[in-house]
Amino acid sequence: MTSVFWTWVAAFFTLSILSFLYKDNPFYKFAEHIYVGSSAAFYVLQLWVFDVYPKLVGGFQYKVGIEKWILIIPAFLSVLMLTRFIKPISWLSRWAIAFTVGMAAGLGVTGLLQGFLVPQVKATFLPFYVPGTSFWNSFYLSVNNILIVLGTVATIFYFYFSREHKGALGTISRAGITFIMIAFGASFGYTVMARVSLLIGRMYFLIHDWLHLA
Amino acid sequence: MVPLLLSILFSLEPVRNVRAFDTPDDGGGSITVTWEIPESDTFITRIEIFRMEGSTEATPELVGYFLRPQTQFVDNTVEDGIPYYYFVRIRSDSVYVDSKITTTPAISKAQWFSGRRLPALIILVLYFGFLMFYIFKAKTGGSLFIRKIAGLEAIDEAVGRSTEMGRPILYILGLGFISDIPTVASLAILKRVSKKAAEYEAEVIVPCFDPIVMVAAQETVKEGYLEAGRPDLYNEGQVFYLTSDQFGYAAGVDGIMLRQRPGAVFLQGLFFAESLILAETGHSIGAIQISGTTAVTQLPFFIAATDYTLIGEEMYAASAYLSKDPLALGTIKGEDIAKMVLVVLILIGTLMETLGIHWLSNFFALF
Amino acid sequence: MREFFEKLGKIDRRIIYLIVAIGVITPILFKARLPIKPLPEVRQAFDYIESLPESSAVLISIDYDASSMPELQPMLYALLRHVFRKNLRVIMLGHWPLGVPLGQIALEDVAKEMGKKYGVDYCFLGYRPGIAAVMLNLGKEIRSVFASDYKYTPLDSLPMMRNIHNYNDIALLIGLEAGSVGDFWVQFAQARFNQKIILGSTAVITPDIYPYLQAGQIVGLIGGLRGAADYETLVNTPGPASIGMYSQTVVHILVVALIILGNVGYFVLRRRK
Amino acid sequence: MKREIPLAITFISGFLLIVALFIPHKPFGTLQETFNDWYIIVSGFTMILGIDSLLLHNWNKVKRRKSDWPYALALIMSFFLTFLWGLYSIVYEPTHNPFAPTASFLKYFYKSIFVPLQATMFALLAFFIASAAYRAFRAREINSTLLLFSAALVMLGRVPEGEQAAPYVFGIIFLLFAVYFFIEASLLTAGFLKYLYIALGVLLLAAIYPVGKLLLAYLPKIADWIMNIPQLAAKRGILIGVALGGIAMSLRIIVGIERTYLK
Repeated sequence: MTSVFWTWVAAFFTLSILSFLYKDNPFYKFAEHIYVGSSAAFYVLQLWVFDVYPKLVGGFQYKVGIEKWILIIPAFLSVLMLTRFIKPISWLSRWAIAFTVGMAAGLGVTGLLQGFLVPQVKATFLPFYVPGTSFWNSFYLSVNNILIVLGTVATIFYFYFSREHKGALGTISRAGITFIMIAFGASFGYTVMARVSLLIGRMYFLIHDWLHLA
Repeated sequence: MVPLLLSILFSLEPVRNVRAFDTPDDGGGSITVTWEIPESDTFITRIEIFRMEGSTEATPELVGYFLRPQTQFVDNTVEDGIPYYYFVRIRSDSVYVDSKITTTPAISKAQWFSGRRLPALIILVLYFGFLMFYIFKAKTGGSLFIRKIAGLEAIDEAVGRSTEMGRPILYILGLGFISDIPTVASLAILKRVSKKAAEYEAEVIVPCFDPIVMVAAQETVKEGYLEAGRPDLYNEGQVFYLTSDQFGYAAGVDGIMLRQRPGAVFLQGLFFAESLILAETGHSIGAIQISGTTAVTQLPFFIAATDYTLIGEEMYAASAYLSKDPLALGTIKGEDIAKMVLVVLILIGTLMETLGIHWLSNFFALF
Repeated sequence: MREFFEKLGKIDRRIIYLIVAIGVITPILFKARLPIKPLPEVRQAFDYIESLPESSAVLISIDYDASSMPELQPMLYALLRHVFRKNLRVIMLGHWPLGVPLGQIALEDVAKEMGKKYGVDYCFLGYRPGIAAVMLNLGKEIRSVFASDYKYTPLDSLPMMRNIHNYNDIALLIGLEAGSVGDFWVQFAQARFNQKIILGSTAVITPDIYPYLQAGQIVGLIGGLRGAADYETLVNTPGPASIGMYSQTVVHILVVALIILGNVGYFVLRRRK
Repeated sequence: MKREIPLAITFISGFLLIVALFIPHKPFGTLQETFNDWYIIVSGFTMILGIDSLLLHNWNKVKRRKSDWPYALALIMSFFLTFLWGLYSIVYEPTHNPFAPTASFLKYFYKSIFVPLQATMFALLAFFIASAAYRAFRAREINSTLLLFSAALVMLGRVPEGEQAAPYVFGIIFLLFAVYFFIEASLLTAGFLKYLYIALGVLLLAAIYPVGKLLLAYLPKIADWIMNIPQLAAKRGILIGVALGGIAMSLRIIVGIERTYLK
């Protein structure tokens, strides 16, 4: 019995969200507000159970020496953040923001350097001639490599900012935008399947689990 | 006697060249052990690594094992400064043979510089050099050209049109945390938008996904209003937190779009699958939409559903472009020079690969 | 006539939504099915499970959550049906805490359907934090991370677990992946312990997993809803995925058709200007 | 002071993280993790500000009886009910964890309310992707035509039996283009452009059969090729730009050129 009740609850919320496609209506409004409110609470609980409790409370309990006492810094920064509740000293929260923004900058440099710049450049070092199983196979593989290198270079030039895109730069940056457009089309088409899968999942729930039609 | 006999039967030879040494480029507490497996050993079912602390006389302790042929083991259970000796045992079911014990002690210690990352350091120093050079050059005068970026030109127009229609402006910072650079870049654009809005006395609504981003956005909008000379118009309720659930946030923002009917919608920052939900709803209410993200997978959806899109790096160039700050523009020039260098590097690299010289690509692989 | 073409250029979005909805629902309602030719990597996975001797232990890891459910849940059902039909034993755990219960639902469902007994034919361990740590400890002694199952029953009280201690006692590991946990499985369980692995993945991350298949590091790969449909076909238990495949093809063709219609309208309109 | 201290904090924390990349020795080797832990702690406490903001925002709507205020009240109530339910699971249930598989919080709230809401919101994308494609994919000029073609090829190349449908779909597209070119040509006076259009139209008609054959035989391979060659090249170019721009942006933040929340 309870499982039937909860299936109906799930079906109600599914239909309420879908009704949004027609137009805004009380059902969608209700579902939306419930969703925002309950998910906010959900993430508060999740943050506490999986992050703050083990990292701060657990840290103070199990860590020793400097590793334990250094946790005073984030605790202090947290207090600074909460000074926003007290108007006259709320500017102190900027210190905490400053730390997080500094982290963004530091992680930005290290992450982009290690994760993107060097690997992507390295991956573009492709030979223009690839020996294959036959002449045409070799031709195909070689042309592919040449296309990747040229496409990458042309796309980089599209992002050249400090000069007007005229003349040679104009030509190559236009080639770049052509590559970008083909890529966007392909990437769009590639995603359709995954998105339709999600809808199939929901429809299957309604038809199979709720209405028992199929 | 029996094991010995069997070992002859299976011709189980001990592994050779067992070496143990401090793991390079690490923070200590680690020793790497390597060895070679003789080709005749085809019956190995298990490899065991034994360690002796202090001297070769100490009792051996099993520190690790493999169920398939491997030639390297990293022992992360050692303490710095203590000499260790190792030997490797290979087994074929119940039969086993031990290798010789390592002769030189392995002592773990932490390094002060990661040699592995030298190429990264060189690249970073060179790039920072370019950037700093152009910053100083900008300081000593000389104007810098920057090509037109349509999406940024449209910002003032969008704010103006929205004000004319008597509608608010909706600014969406995406799902990024403040530790993501695209979010910080988006805040720079938000500052410009809120300054313009304050000049026109229009309302800016900023629903947030992350509480720290919310706090930073509140400060940014306040600063924008202050720069426009209208701090009186700012009210903290304009910038508020919704929820940290991806689709809960999308549902909430959709609701705001439908009910407050903004005339201009900005989608700037880090976006994931919700990008199209937001952009399509924004389109359905007839708002002018200016989007921008560095998330390559979401760019096609923004291109399809919004009026203007800042593609990748254009978003980072936005703050320099909008503020016309010569120092910031200097870094844009530095970026462009770095691009030229990279293109030349890529062409040299491909040429070398074509000729079968792998030196450059190995250098880049050092990470 | 001209008006008609112009309308083609600006069909109301609600009509498009309706077309998509009909395209998805009709095949589901009529249980329409396309003849599916399973991809070789999916057949490889199927054949491997077929080859396992009766009552071998299979470890299934739930590394996804609700948002990837439509793709991975049908896969899990098909795999469980196959595994139980072969009288293999299932141990389930997971690395995405919020997805683990979804795995449990499927496990209980299929077990009930096939008349399997908890503790004898299958057991559910749940979630423990620390991805690499859990995987490495499974190589030594499963009890060092999971002293008990999700109901706090000690593992030794479960008949099927008595002789299972580490990867040596597990014939196959099946990881259902929506993120990077699959990389960890390959890195730790396969590279270090030579564990045989089959990965099932969402369409989005499948391209990242292909190299493992090519390198022979995994013995099978089931990618996206398509892979799930293939597996359902192989196991001969048509479910949401095979039914969904029809909807997929219909919707893809509908979208392309809509694009064509839009362009016809657009060109007629442009001609007039 | 109000400005210098935050700038100094940003500089120090950013600079330390960069330096730490090259120093494995303690405490630098683990600095990134340490900072991440700190960040999580700070963000946990900032959540209090977030929740305060959310509840206050909606409570004001209720208090002032703004339109839709009952929904705002529902939001506030759903927040507290969910929160209390979770607390109940923490305090009274044997696992003391609302996210344990046996917790009632997870069994009922998560499975029957949260998941359907999340999954349905996500599923809306199937509709939006169709409407966006219909509206935006117009063959305005050469680049948008290429975008359209690559999208259509990849879309059909990814589904079973897609290669069966593709020859017809592309046949119709080619036919339409040919008709378009002929109409254009008929409206032009004799000249180079007129003959060019006619030639293009004829070419397209002639291409229908061979292209159809090609698609029937190779469509999934063609779709893969588009993904692996041109798509990859452009993606890589964009990513290199993003990396350069992001590093430059980070440097601007560290040296204090970029200060969004400060004057």
